[in-house]
Amino acid sequence: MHKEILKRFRDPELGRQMAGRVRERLDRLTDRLGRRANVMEFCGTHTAAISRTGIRELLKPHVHLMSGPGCPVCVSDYVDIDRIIALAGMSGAIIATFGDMMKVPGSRTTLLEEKARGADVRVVFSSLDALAIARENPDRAIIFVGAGFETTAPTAAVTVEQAVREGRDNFFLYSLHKITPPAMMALLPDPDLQVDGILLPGHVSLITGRGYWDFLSRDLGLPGVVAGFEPLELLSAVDALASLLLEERYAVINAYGRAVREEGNPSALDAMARCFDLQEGHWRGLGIVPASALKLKPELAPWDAEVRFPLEKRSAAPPKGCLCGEILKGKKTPFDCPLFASGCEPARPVGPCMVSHEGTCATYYRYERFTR
Amino acid sequence: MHKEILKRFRDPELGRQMAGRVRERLDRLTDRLGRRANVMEFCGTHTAAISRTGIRELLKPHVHLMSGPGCPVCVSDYVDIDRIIALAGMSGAIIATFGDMMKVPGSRTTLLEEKARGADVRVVFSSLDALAIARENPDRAIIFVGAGFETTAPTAAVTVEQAVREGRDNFFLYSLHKITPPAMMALLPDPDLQVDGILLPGHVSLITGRGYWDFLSRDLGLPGVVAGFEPLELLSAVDALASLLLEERYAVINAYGRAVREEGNPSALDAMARCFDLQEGHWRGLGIVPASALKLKPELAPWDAEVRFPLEKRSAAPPKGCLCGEILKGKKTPFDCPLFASGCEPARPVGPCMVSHEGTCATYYRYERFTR
Amino acid sequence: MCLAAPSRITAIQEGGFLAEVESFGNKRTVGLTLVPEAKVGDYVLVHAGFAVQILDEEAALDSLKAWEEILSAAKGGA
Amino acid sequence: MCLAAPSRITAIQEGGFLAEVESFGNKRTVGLTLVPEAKVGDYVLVHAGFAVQILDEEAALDSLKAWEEILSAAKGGA
Amino acid sequence: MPEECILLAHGDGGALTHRLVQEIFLRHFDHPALRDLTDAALLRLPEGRLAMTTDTFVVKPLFFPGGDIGKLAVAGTVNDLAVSGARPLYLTAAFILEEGFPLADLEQVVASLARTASEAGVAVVAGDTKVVERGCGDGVYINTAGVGVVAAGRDLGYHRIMPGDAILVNGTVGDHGLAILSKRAGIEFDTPVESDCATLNGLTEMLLERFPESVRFMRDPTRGGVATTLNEVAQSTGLDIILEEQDLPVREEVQGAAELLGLDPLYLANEGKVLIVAASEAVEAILAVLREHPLGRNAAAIGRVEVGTGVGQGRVFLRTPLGGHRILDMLAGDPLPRIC
Amino acid sequence: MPEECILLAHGDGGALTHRLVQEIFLRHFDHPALRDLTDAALLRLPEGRLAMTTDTFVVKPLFFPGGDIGKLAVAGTVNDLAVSGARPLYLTAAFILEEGFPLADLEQVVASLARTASEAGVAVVAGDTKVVERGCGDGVYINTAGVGVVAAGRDLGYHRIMPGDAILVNGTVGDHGLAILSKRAGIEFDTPVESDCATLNGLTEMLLERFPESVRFMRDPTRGGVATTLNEVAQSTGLDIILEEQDLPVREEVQGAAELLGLDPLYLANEGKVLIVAASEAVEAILAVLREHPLGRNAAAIGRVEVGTGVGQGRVFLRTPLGGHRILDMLAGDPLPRIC
Ligand code: SF4
Ligand code: SF4
Ligand SMILES: [Mg+2]
Ligand SMILES: [Mg+2]
Ligand SMILES: [Mg+2]
Ligand SMILES: [Mg+2]
Ligand SMILES: [Mg+2]
Ligand SMILES: [Mg+2]
Ligand SMILES: [Mg+2]
Ligand SMILES: [Mg+2]
Ligand SMILES: [Mg+2]
Ligand SMILES: [Mg+2]
Repeated sequence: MHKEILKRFRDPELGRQMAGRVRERLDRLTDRLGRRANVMEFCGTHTAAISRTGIRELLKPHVHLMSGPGCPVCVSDYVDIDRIIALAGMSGAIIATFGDMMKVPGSRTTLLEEKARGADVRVVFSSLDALAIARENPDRAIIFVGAGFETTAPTAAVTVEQAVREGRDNFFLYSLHKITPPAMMALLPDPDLQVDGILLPGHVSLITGRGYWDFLSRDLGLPGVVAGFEPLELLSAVDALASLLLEERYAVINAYGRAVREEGNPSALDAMARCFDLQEGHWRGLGIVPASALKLKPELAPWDAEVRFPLEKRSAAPPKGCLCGEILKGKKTPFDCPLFASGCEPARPVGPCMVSHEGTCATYYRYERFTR
Repeated sequence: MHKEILKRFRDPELGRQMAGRVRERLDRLTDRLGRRANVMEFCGTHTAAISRTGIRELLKPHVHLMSGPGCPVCVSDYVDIDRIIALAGMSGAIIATFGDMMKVPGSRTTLLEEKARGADVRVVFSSLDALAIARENPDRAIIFVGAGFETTAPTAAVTVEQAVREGRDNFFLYSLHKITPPAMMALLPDPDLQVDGILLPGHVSLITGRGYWDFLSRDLGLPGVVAGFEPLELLSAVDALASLLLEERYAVINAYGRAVREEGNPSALDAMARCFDLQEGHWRGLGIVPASALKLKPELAPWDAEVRFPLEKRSAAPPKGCLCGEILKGKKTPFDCPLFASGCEPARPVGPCMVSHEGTCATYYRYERFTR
Repeated sequence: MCLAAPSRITAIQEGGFLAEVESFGNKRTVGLTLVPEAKVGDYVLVHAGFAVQILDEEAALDSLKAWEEILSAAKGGA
Repeated sequence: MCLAAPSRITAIQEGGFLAEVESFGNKRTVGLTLVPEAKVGDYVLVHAGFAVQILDEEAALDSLKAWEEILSAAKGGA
Repeated sequence: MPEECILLAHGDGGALTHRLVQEIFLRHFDHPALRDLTDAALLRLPEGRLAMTTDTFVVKPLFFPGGDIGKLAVAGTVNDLAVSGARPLYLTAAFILEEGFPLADLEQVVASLARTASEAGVAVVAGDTKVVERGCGDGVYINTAGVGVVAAGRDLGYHRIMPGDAILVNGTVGDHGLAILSKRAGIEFDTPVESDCATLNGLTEMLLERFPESVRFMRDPTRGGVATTLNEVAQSTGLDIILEEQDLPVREEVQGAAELLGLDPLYLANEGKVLIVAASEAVEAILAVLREHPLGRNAAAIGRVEVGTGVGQGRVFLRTPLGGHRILDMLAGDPLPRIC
Repeated sequence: MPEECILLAHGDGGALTHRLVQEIFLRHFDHPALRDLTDAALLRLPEGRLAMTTDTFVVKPLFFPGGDIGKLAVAGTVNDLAVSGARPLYLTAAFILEEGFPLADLEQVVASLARTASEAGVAVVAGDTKVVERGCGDGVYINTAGVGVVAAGRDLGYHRIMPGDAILVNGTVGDHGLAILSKRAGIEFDTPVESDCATLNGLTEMLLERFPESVRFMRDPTRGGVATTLNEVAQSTGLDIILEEQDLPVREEVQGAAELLGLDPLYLANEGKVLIVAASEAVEAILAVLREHPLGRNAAAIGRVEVGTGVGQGRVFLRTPLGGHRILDMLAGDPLPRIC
């Protein structure tokens, strides 16, 4: 059933018609603004989907689709990566994390290289897998490095709760989880950016609900559209955003109705509220953003890797020449970086934006490095 | 210097002359006895050297050189092997032992097979190597399986003393060490054997001294000659034994003067006395022999694997058809065993005598299976 | 990273902690704690080993209908 | 198992616990605890990683001389 | 009695090695060149140029839906010869066994290897066995080297690829990679997808006989998938390649599972696929012939060759259903399991 | 910056694999057949029968006195071809790299392999690289397969061995095995002994040209040593072989070390030795020629072939200096290190 729906959402004929309509509407908007509209996709998965489907290229003359800081791997700070690498060196420790985290450069090396040199670092697809490793290795410390925004944080939360229920004392969460609105608030008012509207992250919104984003219109006067990921969903979201802008209606609307509810997922929101406190967070590129990082509550300290294995926080400089910071802010594109595709590439990334499948540099490298 | 001496000891011309003299003397003895003399080499290293140099074949018409129970691997009991294999299965344990022990069949399997299936079993050339493994793996229990007679037991003793000095609490000795005289006393009076004289183990005698063997002439009325291992030493020892028998002088003499002293090695004897008590020992083939096994003294119990990891002693039957017991007693030769070279071979031994390089069955298999 | 794929719940394990889901013939086990209200037959989005939301087919069909109407209107209008 | 090979002591380590020995150009380290009286230049028999006895060259040469005498006597006598 | 397994002594060249060779290897391989266990096989070759290739197989798991490492070890090498235009004739097979590997599993692998070789009409003429300590291997690794003969006059190669040529493939892409992935520790999912592992020499020989002129070049898109293989072609020729995303044959189950895992089927390995560069005017005829072969039922034309920017600069683009273009790059460091 | 090492991605067939191949392998191997990185090398062969062989090298340590795994990987395969009477021509080289293996070590191994091949006059024409997880390999394993051509009329083989023939060897035995053993973890001793690792094709070619009739058979006594190799000859021919212990060339240092460890040099591996079965009347002439060759200075006649008891029943005996006989059996399960 859903199979058929997905097929329609990918229908090339419908897509080409929709693209035509969007282009026409965007051109009206360009006329109105006297320049192409600046639309930021906050979410890395959107960045990747827009490139992969060719939509960025198709719409380029009509709208500037800017990529935002919405890749949780990319915004992880050197300081945290260095600390996790240090934990990987502890005798008996097993680091479990998502594949993308493996290649994120710390100040000297990556988890991938440390693994090659003998550290026990395992790629998992779920925090549940990390918990299973902890069950199988009761004598070893399993540190799950959780990264991700509101979509992923609840999965880590319920896994920690499961560890508590099982009385599992060798499972620890190193939480790099972050929430998105503070970063938006830190970023969007920047006058250099001139963002006209936002494509809002569809999968974050699954959890948070549409209403979560009302601060955009309320506090910043910006329109936003919660977007899905299929070609037609992406195009219709851009279309909706263009309509809002043409109508000068700076509201937040939901164009991903099959998945996103007004109120989000209350169970998931509850789990986050039960397990996490908000603290200031280190965002690569954005620096310290207040109340943006999800850290385990004090009562969960026995399962908190940062509490259990305290390490000095040494600051480290980002690699010379890397523009990740500016790119995460949407102020520069990868093409502005002198290292892009010449010294920095997915196989040997310099900055984190070249690491994740959804990193802006990696996406542009993979899909848009050359044009035809 | 010693190099030149060794060369002379192996000189083929001198050897052939000596062999001629020995044969002549043995023939006189045969005349006297009305049959070939029965001379038992107690020591497995002698068994191997006599076969390897071709001396057994050369002297066969003139003397019956019988192989005794003098291979410490061969006389290790199933019960002990099974227990060591059980210890190998303990989580985190490392078994360290001499190469020959690896293939000794327990009642179901060997250390070698258990290693292939994942047990951590390491071949060492010295108890010192096992202690080094213990130093490198402070979190794991290293069980050194010591096997050997008076030559080897002192090396295990001083290693345990070194572990005590270092305060090393993860090093344990599983002592299969045994002393030789009780086995001789249990074996030689057997009227089936008709032993006329003994070639005494040269390397045991390094430690014990010649005087150690006086009980043979005193209690059993048997002559003995402490023999070395080079061709000329072996031949001259047989020659000396023939002379004693011809002269009806049932004394114990030393024909390995370059290595064996009257009093042996007092430092080594002291070390044994400090560390070991004599207990009854399980000898494969001979059964239980009182006061023949060297076990750590009660004050060294923390380093005694048998005390530290107590296991039930289950008895197990020897493999069907294996004549090891009779062969160890010198009553049968490997050629009497229906499994010899047909079902039992060094690559897949059935009984322990086929395991050790010095095991009687292995030696005969290797060097004397066919004759030319 | 924030990938989420639609799958159909084919079985819910005792306790409701885990469910078996199926997607184009591929089956796997996912955590169900975050959508306790889900039942066998529901389509869910799966992220990082957990079902994170139940899909609303009606809403999906509504979207499709809306697009088709818009586009045919546009064509008609063109 | 009860193999013992002759080697020459080339150096004794501090404390006298270990010694370096040499045999036909091959060098290794062995325990010296069991022959505390051994000194550099001595030939020792090495067993299971320990020097277990000092070799007596004079006795060796005596043996050789004795054999040679016996054999030449036998020859002379034959 | 505990299950019999590989001991270190099976690899020392002595009695146990000989027994292993006799009881397992020679029972399944019976070429006269092997029976004597000499140092090298002596063989007669037909006329033509010699083709020679090698591959080591380290796939994990050893047994997977649609095949096993033994079948793969033959298919991989036979296919490398076949896509080079050669008739594969002789293989060598060299095993690295890990201490503790069950003899029963070894026998199963060897039997599969022998069966696949015999079905493909190639003979295993030389072999080798090594045993490594536990923890220095992973059950069994197999190297096969193969030789074949390229008939006189046959000429395939980069130099024959021209702008305007079409790119064809003999069936669905990504099946092998996905089947392996589904068995990877830490991912494990149930999938109806089976590896496409197969020997292609029958199919390629037929193609080359029927279309000696129109077939310009062939290559099997194994590790790195179609995307990586086509990038190699583009870089070596300096030509660009444009694939039509809509025309790519991808099983629905493969597409679905790839999306679950965030992967692209174009980067998944194939072990029974060949990419064919052919003159565009022959495309329909070739497709018709391919589709009659059991290994070509889902054959499709998937793209074309265009003028590019010179050797080392050739690029591969994908035209999306919406009409946009994007780069199709080489695989770059994904944490994938061992697929061949 | 930490030392660069092998990552799993070096084996995924993508960008890092390509870089590794370009920067390390192709820098050292430059046969035209390799440069294109096609699926198979296409080669021209001279007249004669094709000889084909394979061996995998898993030696530990990788670098040992007198050689390294790269040199060994060429010598082992070249020698198997050479002793078969073939002129070795082409090699394939396939690497299994363990995650974490230092790139600098890899380059050293590859350079040594390339150098040895070029000195032996053989070309590496095809290759493969796989990367396995840490703990599933041991630094690097190398498989080489080789082909050569046996000139028309040349005929070596078991069938040519006759009672009365002499057994010769081109130098001291046991050197390689002992050199490796001395570096084995847990044994480690200092020894002046170096591996004899060398390519023998120059020497064998010379012998076969000078003594086309008298040389009946050759074999390289590698794993399992002289004893095991001669047992294979005895069993395959059904003839007995009698060695003279006194005539065996064994370095004093090897003999001494073997005694320390309770081993017999006749079971230790050699990697630059050939056992030659030759007509007895030619022994002196052959020895004279051998001793003029740098790899034959210590050549010796060590035994003879005698009538035996039939195929599968042939035996090897050793006559001791005292005049006694003893069996010289195959190696049987000694706990030896990986020597090749
Ligand atoms: S291309 Fe690389 S170096 Fe440049 S901004 Fe992106 S990640 Fe940083
Ligand atoms: S040949 Fe084997 S079965 Fe027979 S007595 Fe000897 S060890 Fe036992
Ligand atoms: Mg060979
Ligand atoms: Mg290949
Ligand atoms: Mg291949
Ligand atoms: Mg081989
Ligand atoms: Mg393993
Ligand atoms: Mg290929
Ligand atoms: Mg070979
Ligand atoms: Mg070889
Ligand atoms: Mg390959
Ligand atoms: Mg290793």
